[in-house]
Amino acid sequence: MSLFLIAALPFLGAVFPALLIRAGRNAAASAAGLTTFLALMGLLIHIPAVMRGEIVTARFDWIPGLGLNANFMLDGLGFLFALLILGIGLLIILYARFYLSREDPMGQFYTYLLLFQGAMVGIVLSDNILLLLIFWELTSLSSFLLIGYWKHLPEGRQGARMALAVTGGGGLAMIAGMLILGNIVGSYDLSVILQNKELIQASPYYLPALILILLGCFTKSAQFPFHFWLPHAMAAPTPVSAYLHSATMVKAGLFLMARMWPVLSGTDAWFYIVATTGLVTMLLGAVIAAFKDDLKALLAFSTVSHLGLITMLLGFGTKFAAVAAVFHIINHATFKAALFMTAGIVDHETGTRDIKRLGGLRHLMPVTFTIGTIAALSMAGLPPLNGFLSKEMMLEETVHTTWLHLHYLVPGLALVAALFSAAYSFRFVGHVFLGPERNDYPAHPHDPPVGLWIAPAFLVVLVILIGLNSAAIVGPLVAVVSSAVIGGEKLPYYSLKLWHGFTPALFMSVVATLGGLFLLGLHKHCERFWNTLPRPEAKVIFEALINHFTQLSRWITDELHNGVLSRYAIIFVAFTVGLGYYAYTTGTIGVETRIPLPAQFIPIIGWICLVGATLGIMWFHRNRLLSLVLIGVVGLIVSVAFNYLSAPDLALTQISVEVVTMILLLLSLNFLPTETPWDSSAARRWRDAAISVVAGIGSGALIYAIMLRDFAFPTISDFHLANSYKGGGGTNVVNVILVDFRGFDTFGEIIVLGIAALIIFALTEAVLGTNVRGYLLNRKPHWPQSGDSHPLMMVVATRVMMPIALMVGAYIFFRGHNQPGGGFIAGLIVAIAFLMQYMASGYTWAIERQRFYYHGTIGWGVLIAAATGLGAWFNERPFLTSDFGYINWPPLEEFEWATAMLFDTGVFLAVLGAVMLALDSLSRFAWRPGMAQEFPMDINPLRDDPPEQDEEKEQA
Amino acid sequence: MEALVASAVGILTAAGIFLILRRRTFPVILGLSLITYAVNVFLFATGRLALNAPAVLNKYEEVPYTDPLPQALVLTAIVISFGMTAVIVMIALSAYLSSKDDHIDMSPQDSVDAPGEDA
Amino acid sequence: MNHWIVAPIVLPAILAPFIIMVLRYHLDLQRIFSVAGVVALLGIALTITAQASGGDIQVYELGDWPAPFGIVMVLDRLSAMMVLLTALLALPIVLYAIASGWDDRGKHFHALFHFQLMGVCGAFLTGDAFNLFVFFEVLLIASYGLMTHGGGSVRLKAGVQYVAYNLLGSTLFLFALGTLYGVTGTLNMADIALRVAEIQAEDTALLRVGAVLLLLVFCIKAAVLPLHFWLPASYANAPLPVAALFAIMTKVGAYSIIRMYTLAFGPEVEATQGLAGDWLQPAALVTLAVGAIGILGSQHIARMVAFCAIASMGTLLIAISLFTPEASAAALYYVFHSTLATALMFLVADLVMERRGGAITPMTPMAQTGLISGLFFVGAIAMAGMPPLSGFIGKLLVLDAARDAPGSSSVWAVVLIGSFVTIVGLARAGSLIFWKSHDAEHIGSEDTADEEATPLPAPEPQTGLAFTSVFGLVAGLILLTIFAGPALNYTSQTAEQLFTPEHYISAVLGGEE
Amino acid sequence: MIDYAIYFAFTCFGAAILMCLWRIITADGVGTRVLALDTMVINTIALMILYGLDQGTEIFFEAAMIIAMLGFVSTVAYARFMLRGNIIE
Amino acid sequence: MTFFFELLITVFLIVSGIFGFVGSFGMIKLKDPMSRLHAPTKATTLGVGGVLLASICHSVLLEGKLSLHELLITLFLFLTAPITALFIAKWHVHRHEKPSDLPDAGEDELWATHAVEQVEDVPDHSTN
Amino acid sequence: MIKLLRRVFPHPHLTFLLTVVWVLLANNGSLNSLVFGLILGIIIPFITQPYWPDQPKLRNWPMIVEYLLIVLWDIVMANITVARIILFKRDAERQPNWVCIPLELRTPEAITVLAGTITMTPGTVSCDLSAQGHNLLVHCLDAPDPEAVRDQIKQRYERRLKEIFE
Ligand code: NA
Ligand code: NA
Repeated sequence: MSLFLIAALPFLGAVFPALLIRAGRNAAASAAGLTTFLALMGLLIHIPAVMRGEIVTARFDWIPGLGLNANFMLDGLGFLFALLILGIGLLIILYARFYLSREDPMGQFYTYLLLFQGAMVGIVLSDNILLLLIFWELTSLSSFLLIGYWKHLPEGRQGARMALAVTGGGGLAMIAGMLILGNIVGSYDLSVILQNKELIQASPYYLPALILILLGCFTKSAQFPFHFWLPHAMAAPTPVSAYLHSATMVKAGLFLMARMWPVLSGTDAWFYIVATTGLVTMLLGAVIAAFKDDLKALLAFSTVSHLGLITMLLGFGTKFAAVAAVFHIINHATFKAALFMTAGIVDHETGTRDIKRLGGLRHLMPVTFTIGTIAALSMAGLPPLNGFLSKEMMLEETVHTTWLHLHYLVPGLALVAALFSAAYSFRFVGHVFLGPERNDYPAHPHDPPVGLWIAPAFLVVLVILIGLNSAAIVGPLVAVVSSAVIGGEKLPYYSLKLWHGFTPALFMSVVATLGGLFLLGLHKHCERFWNTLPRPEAKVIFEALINHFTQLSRWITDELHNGVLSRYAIIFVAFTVGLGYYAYTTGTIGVETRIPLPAQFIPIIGWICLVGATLGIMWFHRNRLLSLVLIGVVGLIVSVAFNYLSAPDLALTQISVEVVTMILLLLSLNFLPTETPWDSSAARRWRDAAISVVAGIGSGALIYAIMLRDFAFPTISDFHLANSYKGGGGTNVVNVILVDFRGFDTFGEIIVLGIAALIIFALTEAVLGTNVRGYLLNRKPHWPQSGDSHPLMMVVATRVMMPIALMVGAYIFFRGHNQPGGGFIAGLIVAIAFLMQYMASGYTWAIERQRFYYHGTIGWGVLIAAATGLGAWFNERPFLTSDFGYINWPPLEEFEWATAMLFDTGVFLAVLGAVMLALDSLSRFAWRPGMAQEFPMDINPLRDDPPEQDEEKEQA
Repeated sequence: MEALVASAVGILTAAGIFLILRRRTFPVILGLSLITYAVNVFLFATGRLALNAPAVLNKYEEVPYTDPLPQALVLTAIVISFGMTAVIVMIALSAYLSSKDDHIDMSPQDSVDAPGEDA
Repeated sequence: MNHWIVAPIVLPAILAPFIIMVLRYHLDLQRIFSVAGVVALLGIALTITAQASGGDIQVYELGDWPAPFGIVMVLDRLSAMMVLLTALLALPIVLYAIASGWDDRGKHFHALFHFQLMGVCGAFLTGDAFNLFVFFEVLLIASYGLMTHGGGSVRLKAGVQYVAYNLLGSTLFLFALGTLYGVTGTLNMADIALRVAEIQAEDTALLRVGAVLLLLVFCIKAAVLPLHFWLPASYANAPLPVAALFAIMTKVGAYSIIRMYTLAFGPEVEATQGLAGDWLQPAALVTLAVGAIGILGSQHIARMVAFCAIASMGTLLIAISLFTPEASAAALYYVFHSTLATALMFLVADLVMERRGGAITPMTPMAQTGLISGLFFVGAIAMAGMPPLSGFIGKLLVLDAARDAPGSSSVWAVVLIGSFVTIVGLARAGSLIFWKSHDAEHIGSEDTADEEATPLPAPEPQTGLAFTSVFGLVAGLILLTIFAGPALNYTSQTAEQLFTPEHYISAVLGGEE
Repeated sequence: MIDYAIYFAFTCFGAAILMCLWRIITADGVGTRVLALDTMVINTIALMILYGLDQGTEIFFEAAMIIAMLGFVSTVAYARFMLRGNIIE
Repeated sequence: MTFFFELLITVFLIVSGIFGFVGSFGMIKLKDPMSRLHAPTKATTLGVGGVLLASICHSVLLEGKLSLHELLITLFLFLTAPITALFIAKWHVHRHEKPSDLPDAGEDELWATHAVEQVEDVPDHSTN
Repeated sequence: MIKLLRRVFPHPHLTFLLTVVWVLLANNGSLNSLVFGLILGIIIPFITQPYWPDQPKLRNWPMIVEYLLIVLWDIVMANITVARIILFKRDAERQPNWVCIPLELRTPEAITVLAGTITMTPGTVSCDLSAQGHNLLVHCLDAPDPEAVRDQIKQRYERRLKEIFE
């Protein structure tokens, strides 16, 4: 079966349980089991090849650009782990089917489990380290889900988050390490990397790469000081603990160290980091385990200890040690999984995992007792069980190991560790099964159904068989795996026999065993002593750390984004000015090439007014109405200045925009406070003033420098001047640019205006829909109102002014193409004309006589403009291509037509509609019932006492 | 002349920014309109200054023309900024009416669940 | 000439007014036409992408005026790709907005939506600097409307800040354009590039000022520190489907940086040396850091997702700031990922908030927890750049591209630590919102900082359409992962095209150099 | 001769405008300020026509006309605001 | 002949200048707000009017082309100035004059500005 | 026939005024501008018609001319007197004064013209109407004798306006 399929099957399988769970728990379980079984079979098919030492591969180019390819390979090492993962996985699936209770969502469980399984298989089969990284992080994620499976248990959630943080974090470090490794070698393919030991170990980046990768491994394999997450992961359902935290995931780190062994090991750095860490972990795990009362906690720390053992062996860097490591991996997997299941059974049957509440179960649960005992003794390292063999090899190797020229350090500590490991193994048997039977078990214990104990039983059988005749059963496997680990080099001499004669290792074993028994005897006293020792609770520290970091980042975030716009703006301005200055000073400024124009009398007057008004605004800005008046002055001066500087179109636009803006602001000011209170300190104001002045100097200096220099290249507007009449049919170049050369800008511009009006309308609707409406109806005016809100004179004047204003608007519109003016200005003028009417006779009176609807006007404006543009498509021209010509109707003189005028009509309508809709919406805020008046003016003597001849006129 | 224009731009910018740094919506809006004047004049002035040379073609005689392009750009800019001013005025007004408070600052906690309130 | 190029702009420009005028009172018709419009846009986008993928650059001269005198739209791989992304994003979001009923909580949602699309597409397609400004304004003002859609006091307050800050930005844009025009005398991007390359060495100061101001404008849009302050409050308080759409707005800034600083102010142009390189990368690193910290420090899901957006922009800009072809290729791949992922997270956040409010505190379970938590998990994986989704590939690409760059170690450190913090933060939020809810009655000892919050009344269960649209985004991410090879291939070609600007210039100016 | 007269008029209206500015800034009530603004507008119109006369150009006419036509709208708006608060009712 | 035309124009200009100046000067000099209101009418009438006449004469008499559009400005000013004045006056009446200060309004009893039922507890003019 | 004319020219005077305005705007007497102005002069009143419900009939055109001339003359004279007051008279000596002018005019247009005239002649500003519009409140810059002012206004202006409008 293709490796792709083997790796993919679990993922495919992950889909079924979720779907099939409706079909019942058995369906889900069997679906999961079946896919796993298939994958396992697919793996076993490759046995012959693997045993021949061949490497099965499958390659697929996924992201060649990155060097991340779906390349898989299967060698001895990969085979062993895949076997463990799939084999034990199968057992776990079976076990979990009976273990999980009715309330637990089993579909989810199997989905997560298979996801995890797939990820693990992916890790061990990857021939591409980037691909391996993907699976690596996937295991972190899926284990996060599995540990947190029992969502209702706080420990579950914490454990899950801790595991994710530690292992995921380690994974991130490993990403860096792998990338470095890949860059040293120039390829991310393992098979290539494994060929480049010299290159890698010679590289200056070897050490960082090593450390980063080991971080990944140590966190994953719960090596000191990252061992603390594993016990808390035990909050997961026992099948998960058995699977992830003894058999597979925690071995991923070991796998990777073994995988990388050929290229990374053999250096001092490797030895001192890996071996030391392993040694410490082994010792620490063993000691802690000996004093744990929770069965699963005991097993967890024993697992930590054994992982340390294997790590240490790999760390030694000798081939023999590597073989021992491989052998122990196999053995540990068998007895530890069995033990976990036993613990699960005990928990399941007695309702407790607390050793203090157990004991004397051997008669009640003989089967479980047998299984548990054998497995435990194997863990203790007693012959003739498989645990004994690999422990012997370990001890043997330690004897030949010197640590900083200390000959007795490593073996000594290893012996202590072995002693403690014997102790807790015996305790597992003695305090759970042996001893007097009790009558206070939470439940009535008895052996479980066969479905629960068959899996561990099978494993225990393995334990025994391997112990008795390892050479026959696992010999070839060990050989092929070991040679894979040591990089296909010649295997060292080793024998998997039980009896090697009286070696130091044998004496050490004996000492360890007896010492273990002795310790168990003194357990009470030791425990009392142990409890007096200060023990840092890793979980508490970790949680506190995370919480403090969370608090810190909350503080940073809220301090940084404290919602004070003025501070945001200051940072913005300061940053801009700073960078602008930097850019300026790092460049070179050319000489002035233009003679400034003389400053005449009138401009100086205007300048004084402008400056005076501006400073006035800064000074009086608290008086909002006054600052509006002053803004009016500024606007006036600016528009006149435009006119003075040969920009009549701008002047016209500025003036009309001015008026509308003013009305807009006054309309809103009617509802806002008319005074701005003092709410910033003098110091603040000075700081603001300073930064503002700097920015002002910046902008002024910039434009001054520009104005005194010529364009570095001829400007494109020469073309516009030259072609405005020929090509655009207009003599007002500005207008031709607006409606023709750059008509697309104008198109966007009217859309902006239209959107603005829409927003204002929408907001009005939204706000008036809320309780604001009531507030508006009851609010008092800022100050007493005068009588006569629609004075007679104003009304009459408007009656004359409005038609004239419309006339002027039309005039400005029609001449726009050739003279200053155009659709935009015309639109504003016409809008203001209607506005006059609003102000004179009131909103309601005027709106009743309104003959056009604003939304429609805007829409038509944009559509007409667009249609003008699209028209060009029909004679194979691009969007917005204009055309013009001349009409000659005697006796009239000829006059021009231009599609640009049509476009300008669109502009006109859009502007008119937008302005009206905006002001109209704002006016609606002031609406209150009874405001609708039937007469255009409040006072009309003609109406009150009409002279006779006017009677009928009044009626009409 | 150039000095007058440049200094005017500078002063308008300064005043505008000063007002934008106030803590109520209305002065900020005033500041925005001031700085809008500033940038419009700035943009206009990048066409360099010229007197009595409007870019209206004269069919009869050869006369100098000012650079029309910046004028067109400024026209567009004026229109757009008018729309923008209208919108911010409206939003500020709505915000004031909805919360009876015209501070422009908001506390980080303002965001908590506020979006839920309208539906 | 090829009218397809301008179609992505003209279509919404006509559809939106039509909706306003004709369908103003018929929400159902509005929805139908709106969706149809987006689908059509998607079709157009696919067409032009197909045309552009060949590698030849097409130019559309509006008003039949030759560049640089008129305005041109330019279709190259980059612009096509961005338009496609816009359309791809718009479809699920508009569907979600309809399904969740958000479009009915205020007036003119669909019109504004299409105007926004018009602005975005225009910004991507235009070849004229000032026209770029105009489209920026179009998309901005549309965003103002969408952001305040539905009203609500806090949202409006945030809206004021958002608008005010961006108006400052627009002003700066004009200062920049004015300076550039005042020096070079042109507005056409290609022409600017041509002239910048030829400018005399002794007169570069003003040009540099213009260039850097322009860069700053784009950095505002791209939410680069310290110009990002507009983002958190406004995204967190906007209607979340709208915030999802805004995922593309920050990309407009990123796009503009890539465009202008490869075309005109590229790495090898003497006149503008060191304007982007010197500070953009540190700023991007800080952006990522602040984003990650914000994710961990947020107490509200919407705000947290807003910081996700900032963090992803940080990552993106790190890649951009390297200004090498492979880095840009990575960046462009990441653009796709981060846009879809951010949108996904915002939609999930909306699903959550509609049911139990946004506070990241335990509450009693809400409707459809399982499904939503699953989606959150997927989105979180994508956001944190965890495998197997495209985020991880994007992250690898960025790290890989940064390897021989100066300061690569800091880049790696920040990116990796950043994702670590992100993972922790998202895991924390997720377990509090989805898991903790199972025992809200007996809150455990952990997270003492989180005070209990009262659950909102569970709303009517969402229509399938809402979830369908969210799944659409998930599917997008998955496809982006599976077809990472082809995608990266395309972006690499795009980057290649970007770093040989001669073709662009000659295509626009008719090979007159 | 005309030139001197024009310069004389320039001076007068220039001074007038400055006085208006002075009034706007120093006046005690908004009413007077609005009045001063209005007067300033009128003087400005005069100045624009004058300048057009001086330079012999027409480009000031439209602006002057529009100012004359619309200038009063904002003045009325201010006054209505002071009188009624609501300028469109 | 031209001399007389030029003289005429000059006179117009000088007159306009003087009245334009006096108009604004009045605003500085006169103390009470109501009196200040009288000032701008001069600037409006003879001030601007003089300039416009000068401009018209200049184009008609000297350049010999019929250009009367300055009349429009006059028209607009004459249409609008009274309205401006009225409103500002109303404002003064509203703010500074009590009905008792004003002459009796005959059978109508009140002047329009005062003819309004006062809303209670409205803050008095807070600003200015 | 009359009805038809009314239909076409809802505001004959206005149409005339607008045409003139257009010609002035175009600033040339060409046929084009005349025709165009006329067209607009006919169209625009249609739009604005509803805003000007009941327009007065104007009678007695010679009187209108006479009135205009008188007003112009008064403006010039008043300007001079007021200029003298502002420049040379000390505030103490000046006697500002309110004057109430009882109106015989009823037509709003007529009242407006009267008030406008009063305002545009320096020295007097029309400030307010009485509650039912039967009196006009006028402020005088310097009026030792209010009655004189009132009589002058009624004699010179109101009488003529009454003949013109009513
Ligand atoms: Na124009
Ligand atoms: Na008067």
